[in-house]
This record gives sequence, C-alpha cells and structure tokens, in this order.
Amino acid sequence: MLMVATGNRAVAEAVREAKPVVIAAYPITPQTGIVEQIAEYVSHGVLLSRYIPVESEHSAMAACIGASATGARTFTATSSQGLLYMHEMTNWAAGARLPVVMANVNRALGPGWNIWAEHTDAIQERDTGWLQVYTGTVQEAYDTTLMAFCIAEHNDVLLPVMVNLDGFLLSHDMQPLETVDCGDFIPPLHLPHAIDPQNPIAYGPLTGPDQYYKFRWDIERSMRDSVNVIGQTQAEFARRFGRKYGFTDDYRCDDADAVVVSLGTLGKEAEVAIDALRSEGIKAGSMRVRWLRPFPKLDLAGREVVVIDRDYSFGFGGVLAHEIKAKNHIDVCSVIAGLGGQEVTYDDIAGFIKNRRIGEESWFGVTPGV
Amino acid sequence: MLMVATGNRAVAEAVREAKPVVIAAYPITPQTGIVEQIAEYVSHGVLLSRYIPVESEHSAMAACIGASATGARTFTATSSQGLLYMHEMTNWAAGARLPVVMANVNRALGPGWNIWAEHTDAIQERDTGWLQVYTGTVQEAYDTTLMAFCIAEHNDVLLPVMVNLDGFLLSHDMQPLETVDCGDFIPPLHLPHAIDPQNPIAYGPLTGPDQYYKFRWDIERSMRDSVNVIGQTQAEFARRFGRKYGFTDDYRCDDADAVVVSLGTLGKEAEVAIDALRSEGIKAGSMRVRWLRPFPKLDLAGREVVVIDRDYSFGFGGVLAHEIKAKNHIDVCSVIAGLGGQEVTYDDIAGFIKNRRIGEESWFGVTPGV
Amino acid sequence: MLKGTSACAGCSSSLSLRYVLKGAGPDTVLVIPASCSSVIQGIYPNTALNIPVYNIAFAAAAACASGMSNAFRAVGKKTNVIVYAGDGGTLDIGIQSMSGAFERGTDFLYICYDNEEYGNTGMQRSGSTPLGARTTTTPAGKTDEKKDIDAIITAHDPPYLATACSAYPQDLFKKVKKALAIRGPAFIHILVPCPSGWRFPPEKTIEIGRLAVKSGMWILYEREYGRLAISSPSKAAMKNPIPLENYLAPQGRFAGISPKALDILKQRITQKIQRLTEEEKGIC
Amino acid sequence: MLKGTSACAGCSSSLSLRYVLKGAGPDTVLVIPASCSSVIQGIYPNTALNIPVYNIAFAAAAACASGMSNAFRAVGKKTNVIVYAGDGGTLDIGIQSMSGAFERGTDFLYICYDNEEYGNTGMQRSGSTPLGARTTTTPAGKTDEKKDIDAIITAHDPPYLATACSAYPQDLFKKVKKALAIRGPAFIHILVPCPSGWRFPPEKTIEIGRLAVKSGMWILYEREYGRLAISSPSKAAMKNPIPLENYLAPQGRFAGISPKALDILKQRITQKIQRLTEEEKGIC
Amino acid sequence: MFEVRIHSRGGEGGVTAARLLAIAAIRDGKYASACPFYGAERRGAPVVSFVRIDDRPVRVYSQIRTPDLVVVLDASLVGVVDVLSGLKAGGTILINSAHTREFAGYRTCSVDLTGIALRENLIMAGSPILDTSVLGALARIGIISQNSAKKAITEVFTDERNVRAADAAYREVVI
Amino acid sequence: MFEVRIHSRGGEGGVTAARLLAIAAIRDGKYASACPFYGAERRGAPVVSFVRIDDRPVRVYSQIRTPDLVVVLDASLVGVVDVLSGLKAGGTILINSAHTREFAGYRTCSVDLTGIALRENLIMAGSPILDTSVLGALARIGIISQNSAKKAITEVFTDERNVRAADAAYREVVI
Amino acid sequence: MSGRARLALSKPTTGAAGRTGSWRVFRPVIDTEKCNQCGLCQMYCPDAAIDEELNVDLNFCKGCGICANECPKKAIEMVREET
Amino acid sequence: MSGRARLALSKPTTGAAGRTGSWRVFRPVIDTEKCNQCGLCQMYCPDAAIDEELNVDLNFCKGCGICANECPKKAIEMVREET
Ligand SMILES: Cc1ncc(C[n+]2csc(CCOP(=O)(O)OP(=O)(O)O)c2C)c(N)n1
Ligand SMILES: Cc1ncc(C[n+]2csc(CCOP(=O)(O)OP(=O)(O)O)c2C)c(N)n1
Ligand code: SF4
Ligand code: SF4
Ligand code: SF4
Ligand code: SF4
Ligand code: SF4
Ligand code: SF4
Ligand SMILES: [Mg+2]
Ligand SMILES: [Mg+2]
Repeated sequence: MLMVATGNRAVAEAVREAKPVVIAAYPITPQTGIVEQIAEYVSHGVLLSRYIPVESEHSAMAACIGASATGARTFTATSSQGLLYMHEMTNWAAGARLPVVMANVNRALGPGWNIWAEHTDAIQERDTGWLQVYTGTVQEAYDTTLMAFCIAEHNDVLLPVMVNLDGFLLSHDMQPLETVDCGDFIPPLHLPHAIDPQNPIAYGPLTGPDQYYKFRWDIERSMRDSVNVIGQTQAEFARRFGRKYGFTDDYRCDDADAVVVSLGTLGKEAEVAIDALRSEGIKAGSMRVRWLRPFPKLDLAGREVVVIDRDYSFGFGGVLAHEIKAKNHIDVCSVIAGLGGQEVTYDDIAGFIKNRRIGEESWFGVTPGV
Repeated sequence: MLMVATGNRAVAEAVREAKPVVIAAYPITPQTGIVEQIAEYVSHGVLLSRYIPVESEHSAMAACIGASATGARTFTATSSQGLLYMHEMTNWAAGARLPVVMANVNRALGPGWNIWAEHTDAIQERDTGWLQVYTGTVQEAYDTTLMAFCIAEHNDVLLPVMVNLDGFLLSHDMQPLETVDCGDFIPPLHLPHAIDPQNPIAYGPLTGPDQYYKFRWDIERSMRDSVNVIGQTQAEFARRFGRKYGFTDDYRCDDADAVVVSLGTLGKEAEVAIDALRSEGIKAGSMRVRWLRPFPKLDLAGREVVVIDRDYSFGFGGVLAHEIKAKNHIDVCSVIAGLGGQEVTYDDIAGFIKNRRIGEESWFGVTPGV
Repeated sequence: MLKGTSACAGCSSSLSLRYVLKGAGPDTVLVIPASCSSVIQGIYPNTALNIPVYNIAFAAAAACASGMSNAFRAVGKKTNVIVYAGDGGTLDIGIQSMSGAFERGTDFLYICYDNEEYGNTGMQRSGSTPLGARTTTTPAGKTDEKKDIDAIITAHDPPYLATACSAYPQDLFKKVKKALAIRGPAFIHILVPCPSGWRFPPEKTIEIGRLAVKSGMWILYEREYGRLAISSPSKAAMKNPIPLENYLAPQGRFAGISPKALDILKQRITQKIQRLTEEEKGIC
Repeated sequence: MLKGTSACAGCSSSLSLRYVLKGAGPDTVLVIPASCSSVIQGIYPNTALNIPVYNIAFAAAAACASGMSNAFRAVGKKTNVIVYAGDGGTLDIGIQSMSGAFERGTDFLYICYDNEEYGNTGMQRSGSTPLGARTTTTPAGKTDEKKDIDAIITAHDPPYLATACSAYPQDLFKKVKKALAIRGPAFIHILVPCPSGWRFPPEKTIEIGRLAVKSGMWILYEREYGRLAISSPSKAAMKNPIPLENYLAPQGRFAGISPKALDILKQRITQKIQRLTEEEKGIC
Repeated sequence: MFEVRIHSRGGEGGVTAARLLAIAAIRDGKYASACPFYGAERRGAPVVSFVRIDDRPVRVYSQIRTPDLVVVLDASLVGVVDVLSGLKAGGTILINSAHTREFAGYRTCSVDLTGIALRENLIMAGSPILDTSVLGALARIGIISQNSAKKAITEVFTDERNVRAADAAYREVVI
Repeated sequence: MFEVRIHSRGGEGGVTAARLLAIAAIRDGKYASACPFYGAERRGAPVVSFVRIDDRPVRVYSQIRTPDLVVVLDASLVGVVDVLSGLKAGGTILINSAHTREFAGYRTCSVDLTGIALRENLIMAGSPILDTSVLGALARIGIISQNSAKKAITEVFTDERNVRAADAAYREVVI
Repeated sequence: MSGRARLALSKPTTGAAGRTGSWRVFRPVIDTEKCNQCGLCQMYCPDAAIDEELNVDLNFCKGCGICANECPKKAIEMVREET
Repeated sequence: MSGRARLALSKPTTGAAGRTGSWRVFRPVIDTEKCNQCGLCQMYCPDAAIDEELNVDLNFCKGCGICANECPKKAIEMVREET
C-alpha cells in the first residue's frame, strides 16, 4: 500500500508486519513516534505483541533479553541518551547471542541537551557485537527493519541488529512509503539456545580465562558469516518486493574521480550535490554506507575520498573516516559536519567535495584556533 | 616511602595524596581494593574527603559530576560492567567539561561473567571525550594517577581522565612502590565554570543545531591542547620525582626491525620477549602505548609492526591495530590476545613477533573455521 | 523566574516552579533532569531562571545533587540543593538514584512535580499515570495503578515529606521553606495538572488542581519527623469529598474510563483518606 | 541443587536456594543478577543448579524476568519465573527495575536473599547493611540505617509479600509455594546470615538466623492481598524478644558498635513490633 | 521541484497540513516529502514545516531556503518571523486572515481559516484546527487537485467537518 | 629470577604470605613481585599465588610455570592439585604438615604451621592463619633473611603473635 | 566565567523563549471597575505576566485564561486578538 | 542445543566447583547411638551433604559444622582431618 509516512511510522509498520512476541521500549525524542504507534497497534489489537512499558532503557533491553532468551521475537527502539543508558545491556544482548532488533533514532548527546541528528550515539556502540545499518529514506527504514529480523535471527548470525535513522531528518520526515505483505519473508525464529524449562542449563555463567575468548571469537565468526546472510537477505528482498539494497548505496560512483562517503540522510542529500557537480563537469560520486557492522568492503580504489562524519571520537577523529583509512589503506579528506543537527545542505556537500584536501580534517563551520 | 603494594593500593595511595573533596564510587571486582582502601582512609581521617557510598556506577559518576560542578576535586573508580553502566554519565562528564579522575580496572564484559583482564571496557569509552591512559606497573599506576589530576584540571584541558590498569594482573599484583610527598605538584583546582550560587547560570541547557557543534569542537580543541599539558606534566613529574613517562613506553625500539605495540601489562611482559628475541639476534622492540586519548604520534616508520589487542570491535577488528593503521598509514600484523584474562606469556609474545604476517589478523588460541 | 518561558500556556509546572524559587530564596542551586523543565527554562544562551540551574541526565538528578550537596557542605556552604524533577524522573528511571540519596541521608530537597505523564516527550504513560488515564502509550487507558511514591519515600523515613498542588501555591511556598529549614533529605510531591497532556482547556488548570484536592484524589499533607499533619485544604475535603467524576469529567484523558477502573480509583480514595485520617489520629 | 558448589562453608544463601528450588518445582526458570549466587552456581561448563538459570547484569534482574514472564505467558506457558537476587541487586542498583516490574504487575516471584552486604565483591556496605555494622567500606560501622525494602515493596501493593530466614527453611519452603500459586508479582525477602561477611564461625549460621528472629531484628510474616499474618516463629518472639545484644555479640561486624547506634536499633525493633502487631490486629 | 514553507504555531496543525499536502501530491501521481523543522517548543511557539513536490523522489533533507510558496497559518506570526524570507520572486503567499493582505512583489492569497474552523467547530485544546481546511485553499491555488486534497483528508481523518472546511476554504480563498 | 609458587585455600592467607615474602625480599635489597592468581572462588577453595624475586625489576605478569620453590600451606591440597607441576628439577618444596614428607627428586621441607597457629591462637573465622609463620620457614630455607622476614611481618601486622609464630616456624622447620 | 565558552551556559533573560505573548489567541482584559484587587490573578498566572499592580505584560502573557477563570469577581475578559 | 557453542552454557554437574569436601578442616562424625533421626542436620546442611539416611557425603561436606551445632542430641562431633 502506498502511504505517506514518517521514518518512525515506517519502522512501526515494519514491526507490525514482523510481529514480535514482546516489545519493550521507553520513549525518547525523536524516537517517541515509534513507541506510540506500536502502543496504538497493540491497544487496537492490530498487533498481538506484548508491549512492556518499562521504566528505563536499561530495563527495555533487559526485558528484550529475557524475552528473547525464551526464543521469542523481540523489538525495541531508542535514541541518544537512551542508547547510552542501555549500553551495558546492548553488550549483554550480543554476548548472549540474542537476535533483538532495535531501531535507533540518531540524536546528539548531552550536555547541552540537543535532540537533533548525530550519529555518535550509535557509533559508540560499534564495538558491542551488534550489526549496524544506517538508512537514508523512509522506504529504506521500513524495508531494512523487515530485513533486520531475517538477518538477526538467521542461524549463522544470532546477533542483535540496530537499524539507525537520523533524528527528525528521517524520523519525522514524511515520504511516500510502499508497505508490503511480508508473507513468509521472515521465517519463524528458532533460537537454538532458547530456554527450555525442561532442560536445566545455566546461561552465561562465570567463564574462565581459558574459555571466555572462544565465545568472543564465535561472535566475530558470526559477524563474518553475517556478510553472506545480509547479501542473501537483500537479494531475496529484491526478488520478492523489487527493491534492491546493498552494503552501500552507490550513486554515480562508477566513473567518479572523487567519492563522498557518509551515513544516513547526508548520503541522500549528497546525491543532489553530485548531480550539481556533474552538471559542472566534475566527476563525483556518493557512496552511502548502509552497513557499518559488519564493516563492508568499499570499492574506493583510485578515487579521492571525502568522508563526512556526523560523529566524532574526541582526541582521535571522525570515526567513519578513520575506519575507512584503516580498512582501505588510503588517506581521505575528513569532514566533520552535521553534529547536533547542524544544517548541511547539498551545496555544502558540493563544497566539501570541491575543496577537498586529502589527509586533512575540517570541522564544518569551525575555524580552528578561534 | 618504599612499600609493596598492589595496583589498587597504589591508586588509593595516589588519591590520598591528591585529596579530592568528594569521592563517589561503587565496588566491583577487581576494582574493589581501591574503594575499600579509600573508605579506610576516610574512616580513619587520613583522608578528609567525603566518600559517598552510592548505589550504582551511574550514580557514582553523577555524584562526581555534581560535586565537580561546584569546583571540587573528585575521584571515582570502576571496572567493566560498572563502566558500561555509567556510560551515559561518562559522556556527560566530558560534555560538562568536568575534570573528574577515574581509575578503571580493565576487565572483560559479560555474559558469561568474566572478571579477568581485558581492555574492551575502556576501549568502548574512547569516543566520549575522556583522556585515557593505560599503565603497566604499580609504580606507574601511582604516578599516573597523580599526574591525571594535574592534567584533567589544567585550564587548557578541563576534561576527565581515565587511568586504566589491568584487572588482577596489575590491580592485584604486588610490586615495590615508592610513594612521594606530592607537595604543590597538583595545583589547586580552579574550575572557571564552577557553580557560584550567587551567579545565576543554567548549565548545559537545550542547545540548538547552530550552537551545539561549537561546544563539541571545544572538546576536541582541548583534547589537542592536552598533548602539551601531558608533555609538560610528565616532564615536571620527572623533574620533581625522577621518574620519566612519555606518551608511549618504548623498549629497544630505536634499531628495531619489528615493533610490538600493546597496552597495559602486556607491554611490560613484551619487554621480556624482546630481550629473548634480541638474544636470538632478532632486532625487535616493544612500544607500550600509555595515552590512547589523545591518540599519540607513534614513531613506527620503517618497522614491521605487530599490534596486540586485548579488545575487539566485532565486525571490524582489533581497535588499537586499526587506529594505528588509520593514523600511521601503515599495515600491521594484528593479534587478538588476552581476552577475558587469557594467559599471554612472553614466550607467546615472542611467537607473535616471530610469526608475524603483516596485513593479517589472528586470534591467539583460535583456529578459524573450527 | 523570568517571563517568557517556552512552557505551554496554562502550565502549572511553571507556576509551581515560580513558588519553589520564591520559597527557596537566593542561595540555591536547582538540579533538573530531563523533563519539561529542561525545556521550560529556555534555550541556550538564555534562561528564564535566575538562580544556578544544573541540567543533568534523566536518571541522575538525586545522585548529582548528592555530589553537589556533599561538595558544598565539605567547604562549609549551606547552599540549598534542590532537585526539580518530573514524575518520570522520580518514580521510574530516577528511583534508583533517589532511593540511594535518601538512604544516605543526603542534605537536599527533592521535589517531584507530578503531571502524571512524560510531558516532555509528548504525554506517554509514566509510573505515576493513574489507572484508566489515556496517554499516547496507553491509548485505551492505563491498566496499572499509580505508583505510590509517597509511601515509598516514607519507607526511607526522611525528616520531611509533603504533598502539594499547584492550585495551592501559598501552601507549596510554605512547605518549600519548611523543607529547606530541615537538615537531611526532604521530599515534596506536587501535583501539577497539565492542560496539554490531560486534555483540558488551559484556563482550567487551577480548577482541575482544586478538584483533585476536593475529590480526595490528591491529598495535601506533610510528615515532619514521622508526624503527619493534613494540610488545611485537604482537611475539609477529606471529610466530605466531592464526587470523583467532577474531577475526571473535564479531562480528556479520562474520557470513556471503564466503570471498573473508576471503581478502583474510588476505593483507593476511600482507603487513603481512612489511612491518613487514622495515621494523623494515631500519633497526635 | 547439586552438591559441590563454590559457596563458602556454612553459607546460608545456598541453604535458602536449596529450599527455594524445592518449593518451586520443575517448571521454573531462575534469573540471577551479579551476586554470590552467580558464583555459587558454578563455573562454566558446570552448574550446581538443575533448572534453567539465566544470568543477567546486576541492575537488570527484574526487567529481564519481566520480559521472560511476558514471553512465556504470550505462548501460554505457566513456567515460574523467579528472580533470586541479593540485597545489593534489589535495594540498591536493582531497585529501579524491580519497582518498575512491580508497578506493571509482572507475573513473577522476586526473591531477595539478604546478607546485608555486597558479598560477592567481598563484604562492602549495601543499602541493606544495618546501622552500626562494619563492612569493608564502613570500617567504623555504617552510619545510615537499613533501607526498608519491605515497606517499599508494600507501597507497590503486590498480591503477596513475605519475609523469611534461612534458619527456618520449612517456613521459607511454604512461602515459596504460596507465592508461586498467586498471579502477579510476589516478593520474598530472606535474611541469610553470612559467616564470611558477618564474621562469625560458620557453624553458627543457623543459630544467628534464629537469634535475628528471636530478638525481633528480623520478623517473619506474610502479607497476602494486603492482609498481614505474622509467621509462627515470630509470634512468640514479638511478645517477648530476647535482648538484641544476644544477636549482635557473636558477630564480628558489630564489634564496638556505638551505644547510640545500638539504641536506635533497639528503638526500631520496638517500633516495628508495634507497627506489625497493630497492622495484624487492625485488619483481622 | 516545487517547494512550500508553512508557518504556524505548535498545536495549530502546521505539521499535519504539510503531511496532507504531501499525501495529496502523491495522490496526484507526484513525489513529495514533508518535513517539519522541530525545535523543542511547546504548544503555541512558532514552528515551520516544509513540503517538496517533484516528479522524481525527493532526496533533500535540509531546510527550504527559497520556497515557491509560503503558507502562513497564523497571521500573528507576520511581524514575529520573517515569513517572506527567501520566497522566490513572483512566488505565492497564502495567509490565514479574515481580511485580504498584500505582500508587494508576491502573489498573495488569503482565506479566513480560523473563521471556517470556528464555524465548523473544529477546535482542539482551545485552538482552532486549520490543517485540513488549508488543503482546500491549496487546491484552489493549483498546487494539488481538489480531488486529491479530499482524498488526503479522508485518508487521515474520519470527521466529515474536515472535508467541509476544505471545501469552504476552496470557495472562500481570495486570490 | 627466583620463582615461588604458593598453594593454599581461600582464607588461609596464601596471598598475604606472598605479599610478605615480596616485602621481605625487597627489604633484603632485591626486586620482587607477588601475584595471586584469582579465580572467583570463595573461602576454602584452592588458590595459588606467585612470588618472583630478582635483581632487577620484575616485568612478568603471566603465571609461573617452572617454579624454583613450591610452598604448600595446606597439605590436603596434595592430591587435589598437582603441587609439583613444573617444579624445577632439584627444586624445593615447603609443606605445612605435622609430619615430615618426601617428594622424590626434590628437596622437601616440612613444618607444622597449623599446629603453630593453633598454639598461638592465630585463628580467623574458624581457620588457622598461616601467612606470617611461613615467613620464618622461608627465612630458614634461605629465601630471605630472618631479619627481613620479621620486618615484613611487623610492617603489616601489629600483633606480636605473628612474629612469635614465624620464629617458631624458623626453629621447627624440618629440612 | 571569562574566557572561551567550554559548555553551553545560559544567562537569565526575560523572554528566554522569545516574546511569548505572540502565542496568544485571546487577551485578558481587566475591568478595573469590577476588580477588588484580591491578587488571585497575579498569584495564579503561570507566566508571571501580571504584576503586583495588576498590569498584564502582553509581551509575555500567553493568553491561557487562568486569570479570567480564577477571578472571583469575573473582572477579566478574554478578548480575541486581532490578526 | 546441538551445534556449536555460541555462549557459555553450563550443564548440571555434581561437584560443579570440584570436590569441595577437600576444603574441610574438620569432619562431622555422627554417633548413631546418640542420634534420634530427627533429620535436622540434613535439613540445615547448606551443601546438601547429608542425605535422608544421614550419610555424610565427604566428597562435598565442607566441614562447616552446622550439623554438629544444630544437632539437638549433640550426636555429631567435628573431628580434625588428618593431613
Ligand atoms: C535516558 C533517557 N531516556 C529518555 C529520555 C527522554 N525523555 C526526556 S524527558 C522525558 C520524560 C520526562 O517525564 P517526567 O520526568 O515526568 O517530566 P515531564 O516531562 O513530565 O515534565 C523523557 C522520556 C532521556 N532524556 N533520557
Ligand atoms: C554494574 C555492576 N556494578 C558492580 C558489579 C560488581 N558486583 C557484582 S556482585 C556485587 C555485589 C552483590 O551484592 P548483593 O546483590 O547483595 O549479592 P551478594 O553478593 O551479597 O550475594 C557487585 C557490587 C557488577 N557486576 N555490575
Ligand atoms: S506538557 Fe504539561 S507540564 Fe509540560 S510544559 Fe506543557 S503544560 Fe507544562
Ligand atoms: S560471602 Fe556469604 S553469602 Fe556469599 S557465598 Fe560466602 S557465606 Fe554465602
Ligand atoms: S491569560 Fe494566562 S498568561 Fe495571560 S495574564 Fe492571564 S494567567 Fe497570565
Ligand atoms: S483576580 Fe480579579 S478581582 Fe482579583 S485582582 Fe485579579 S482581576 Fe482583580
Ligand atoms: S559439616 Fe556442614 S557441610 Fe558438612 S555435613 Fe555438616 S552441615 Fe553439611
Ligand atoms: S540432627 Fe542429630 S539427632 Fe537429628 S538426625 Fe542429625 S545427627 Fe541425628
Ligand atoms: Mg511528568
Ligand atoms: Mg548481599
């Protein structure tokens, strides 16, 4: 069905289609729309999930963990401070190998309070064993949330998945949304280590120095295996519903001399910049990274690369820029832009590309030393 | 005075010397010794701090924030789950520009429960705006904790500092410790933005998209300025007390063909490996990174580099290895070892160096695909 | 409090805050966790509050105030440290730090202004939302009862605890003064009717507060060193409460409340009146 | 529970756990936050418990159990979901998730075994440590009073709440059975004397528990749908409690307790006995 | 790409108006996106929403600087915010006002949406609701078809009065 | 580098013994480190501690695999754990036992530390304390000087009985 | 407080959220004839928009109508603002 | 539960913490003459080391002495283990 929906609504619609058994979530701007919409579905019986109105995000994730451990499909959503507050439990969910799906509406971190888009919240979770995907349109937020359940719950993966959408920019933007009848696209969840009251097992007990690392390795092994699962799931989605997704969303990259790499809505806005540059005769392209974990192979050889980070690791640099440097053995031009909802237009992005200086970092709007 | 002390005791001794006004901390293995020793000092009146026995780490950091905001010197200590649990507040302390000093006793993350050494806990905090230093001996833990107060509270910095020590390996190892009379080495704290009840100011209010990024930039600016402050403080410490510290602790690196880079006690154990290799005629050296934030300039040009990570970013790789790759534009041999207290001997380290394969990653003890 | 805040028109939380500030006087620091009050105070670089305000994360107000109070006391300062937190920041996510601060006997005043919802994020259910009330996360009415935070705090045996309501600003003002005169942890729980969330026209804000008290749905009292004293507006109300429906009817959030929920609410009122009446007698 | 756990010799928390498991029967899942119990159960790949045990982070037990209970109920399973948490995991860091789970009426049994300290990390102060007791973080004796978690839970009005003590295992056993027969949240608070932390010889474990009850420092009772019933061992004790000193003296942690602290402890006992006696009368 | 900026106050329905406009455009077979710019304001504060209508998917998330059309749902905003800011030369301004207005250099349309709302008793929490009626005016101006305007309204609201209000606005707008 | 491994049970003082040994070695002018290997065991479980004594700072944190000396504070551990594991050929084993023991191929010393503790009434929470007395035996074996052993004990403990116990062990150890 | 701004620090300002009087749809008009100076309107105004002399600060009065509703003398009328 | 181990899962095992009987310093010895079979020792043993037939499982009895202390007949003696 073609409707007009916000990113938040799209996520809620996808959750309705995926039918989790338990949903536990806590409101926070700008994610609230997801929680409210789900509460509405549940209260109208449109969605037969149990919705647990927990008292915090730490508890939201803990409740998802408890439910998921029984083999039930689970979902939660959060943002910013909420994500930070559940940090202990996001680590736990991954370590416990539970395929929780979470929507995170990217927002900056206080203080000062700031409710607008920034990726640092999710970026700070990049080591935890969660798969992370960043979306750029309402349709993509919907489609990706559906796929997230398939991927998280796949027997080769069994790791939680975080679907990211930019606060307000995507969570509140209203765009055309084509919903699907998902049919058997998401297979029923069969958690191999689901709690069986008849089978006495202690989950996650004290694990000694000569055993612990093996389970850590298994997380990484599954991360690596998830690359295939993601590929297959995206292919199957395309087959069934006609929309194609990759690890990245590449726009006019094939013959590009310069490529701008970014996450989320910046990557869509960048396409407009690319069109403008192309019309000036500049061969530029945009590569929007969808999957940050597992970190994808990026085809950047031979191009000058501008990376826009809507995040920062203080005392180090833009995270995406440095991960690309490290993985691709290249130097890049690193631009820090859009923190705390700082407005970044396609003109600005065109400027970043035109004025790129490989090997340097610049903060959009900041003159250093001042 | 020359005593024999554990790493935990050394931190407590340094805190006693630094005389924070408020200490708020929560026990967790293997950090407990610090808290207990401090409680003892306070109860005996040896230390005139107020010790707040908070009910969680989130509150520990919050209490330090509240106290520090008034311009009071503060200290806390934690580890592992505790650090994760206070994650929201570590971000807050940095954003609020408060020079809280924290000892973190590095320990692995559950589940399964594991109380032994691993750096992932602190590594997951590397983006938050905290300065991070990793120590390798009891003496160094002591000296560094003293210096941490000078650095955090310096007007050019005003950011919190995390002093890391390896769980059990360092926190419980008993070594000779030379304590000092610190005199005026740590100047009194003058927090420029301390709360003054007479001066009505709202701290950290809602900050719009066109203002927020400026304050983020100021954190980064201070991070960059902290490089000088650290250098000066370490020099001043050497001048006063005779012990020299750098951003790294380099051992026989000068003429080395191969350098092993690591954090914490692994870097001391590596020295023994280096001696052994040297005696076999292999020109190897060890570079132990002390300051991870701000990320230091590493002199690695022209050497083959083996990085041991006692941490991991799932779906990506060893964090130290990749940060070095990104910053130094080199490829390295990445070894993941020591997770969850996995035993790593000097013989093992010698093996890592001998069998290095630049461009590859290996997990110590793991045969992939099995 | 200065004029020109971003509070909704008719916001009784701002009204309460006005009287809290009046009662507290100048040597005061306010600690405010995420809530409507974090927005009401104004956006950088301006604030409507003319004492120092420390904004802090949602779950952390009492712990932050603990640190602050200890730091002030350590250097001999008597500065009032007041937490001004919403019901969500008190009963739900904030209860851990609050409970701990009370257990440790922190010298501070904790004020919970209770609009019975998460106002700042757009009127979701909180632990304080009454049975039967519609919020955006309980679109069919809440099925759980309101958490009794006063009983919970009373279990911590603080030297001072009081309830108040924005419709009785003078009463509130006096309670704030009294609370600050006492050493150790004090608690004031203020009912603040919220026109936007409770769905009544803004001009009814005071009226609704009065109806809450007159119906016995909200009882004004103080407990000083364990001794209960019913405050005068509630003295009369408790003897002869008006029908609960008079309080509920003007509020959109209670539209279509089930007879069963209504019944339980009424029972609770009767029980509470009885319990408080007995307690007051029992000790005097 | 199987033999060969890593509990200290004479650990009464293990003894309690034995009777909890007995009372619960087979269709049960235990949720255990960080605590002595996370160690007592055994190290991978072995466990001493023969029902499923879910280990969870320190602050998260009740929320985890919430999710679990809801997931089981959603598919029609009646599996008992029991939290077995220490006092730290209940009164301190765990109180937020516990309070939330009770407010939401979660169908589960929450058991707090109370050794009045953080046992697992080596006997630090908890919110449950009594006034005057020495721990490694209160080397001169605790200066704050024990948090009254039973009153706090009672404020949540659960259908079932009981206290128990490891020295009365049959009483505990019966209470566990009763709690599990009731729908909705139930709470059992077990006092478990800890020889290692309280500093008494391990053979005295039962004796100390008995002295706690006989002195009135610990009172055994249950509250079912609000109706209080004093359990028989305490009935006698409340009428004629033995001197508190008899309970304190054998415990190293109370060595050198100040007369003032002792006095307050005694007062509290008198008050509590009076309060419970009145409550029992009042309602029957 | 046709760009619209809507000025209103929190609670008056500016965001919903933007949404309805986007739906209507899509029902006309176009692509559209609607995006409110959110501050953290409460009820009553000035807010602004954007709608973009195009023949291909909209990929822009930044704010509209040079709108083709400005809609002012609350005339009291006129001196408070610069409603004309960036409006393209010759662009249109539609204002909710009981009397006709003039903005030099622009095509000015006015309609008394508040009056219509009061007539239809479309009031919520004390404020008149303007988000549906404005669609009628926009249809009349030619941004969307009248048919799609109705479709959009009935997709979102069940209350008949909304369609009536839109019809009234369609009739009453002064161009 | 001289490497010592101490076997004991939680609560018996093995960790303190290691600490005291390190202090004594340092008072002898050497470098030393002492490191307990911690499981999460409770009171009563077997634990092991390591002491390294050297002429230069100790930089090793991994466990001692091939000790020069093994100290067994609790003879009941023999058979439960392999106390001889890795002990260097010709190495020494010091065991707390009322009767003399023999470990083929090693220099075996025994001393009844438990008896000494019971005599001196050095009992904590029901267990005899062995950590101070053992220093006397170690001094006698020649690992540290008797003087430094005493110094170490008095730096840490004020109770006279500890020194007396060490003296007794010094006298009573059977080499 | 001198030197560079390290974190967001707000200073007290009247109209921190702008001239919030512009939010108003209805304006309170006091009929001084009917008014008995009881001060209740001043006491209850959440926005402190009425001063001791009973002047309404129309720059900041949000028009909530509480004053009119609470006036025991019905001395305040809420009048629709011109647009 | 087949397939590879993704997280640490422990199975019930007697002696999960080893043969904890070796921790013992004193051993309980029941004097069957004095014993009246009341079962209290069995009931109170924290380690479940005494069975219904009053056999002490010395593999796991930690020697805490509770049984001896609680025996109403003083039928249990704690005897020092040989070393
Ligand atoms: C950890 C965290 N979770 C969620 C939020 C989002 N949030 C901010 S304020 C708020 C509701 C506050 O409710 P309450 O405390 O009752 O205050 P009110 O807004 O009603 O004044 C929420 C959910 C947050 N800031 N931090
Ligand atoms: C977030 C966090 N903080 C601290 C710890 C360390 N820790 C583990 S158990 C424990 C004490 C538990 O005390 P209690 O709940 O009373 O149980 P007990 O150990 O006494 O059985 C502590 C502090 C942890 N695991 N997680
Ligand atoms: S939502 Fe309610 S409490 Fe919050 S500002 Fe508006 S009226 Fe006040
Ligand atoms: S510390 Fe106490 S509660 Fe914990 S295992 Fe030992 S005796 Fe039991
Ligand atoms: S209408 Fe409201 S804001 Fe205006 S003066 Fe009256 S009470 Fe104050
Ligand atoms: S409330 Fe009415 S009578 Fe009282 S001062 Fe105000 S206008 Fe006058
Ligand atoms: S001594 Fe303790 S462990 Fe052994 S049988 Fe008796 S009660 Fe059980
Ligand atoms: S407690 Fe004593 S009398 Fe009773 S069964 Fe045991 S040994 Fe026999
Ligand atoms: Mg609220
Ligand atoms: Mg405990």
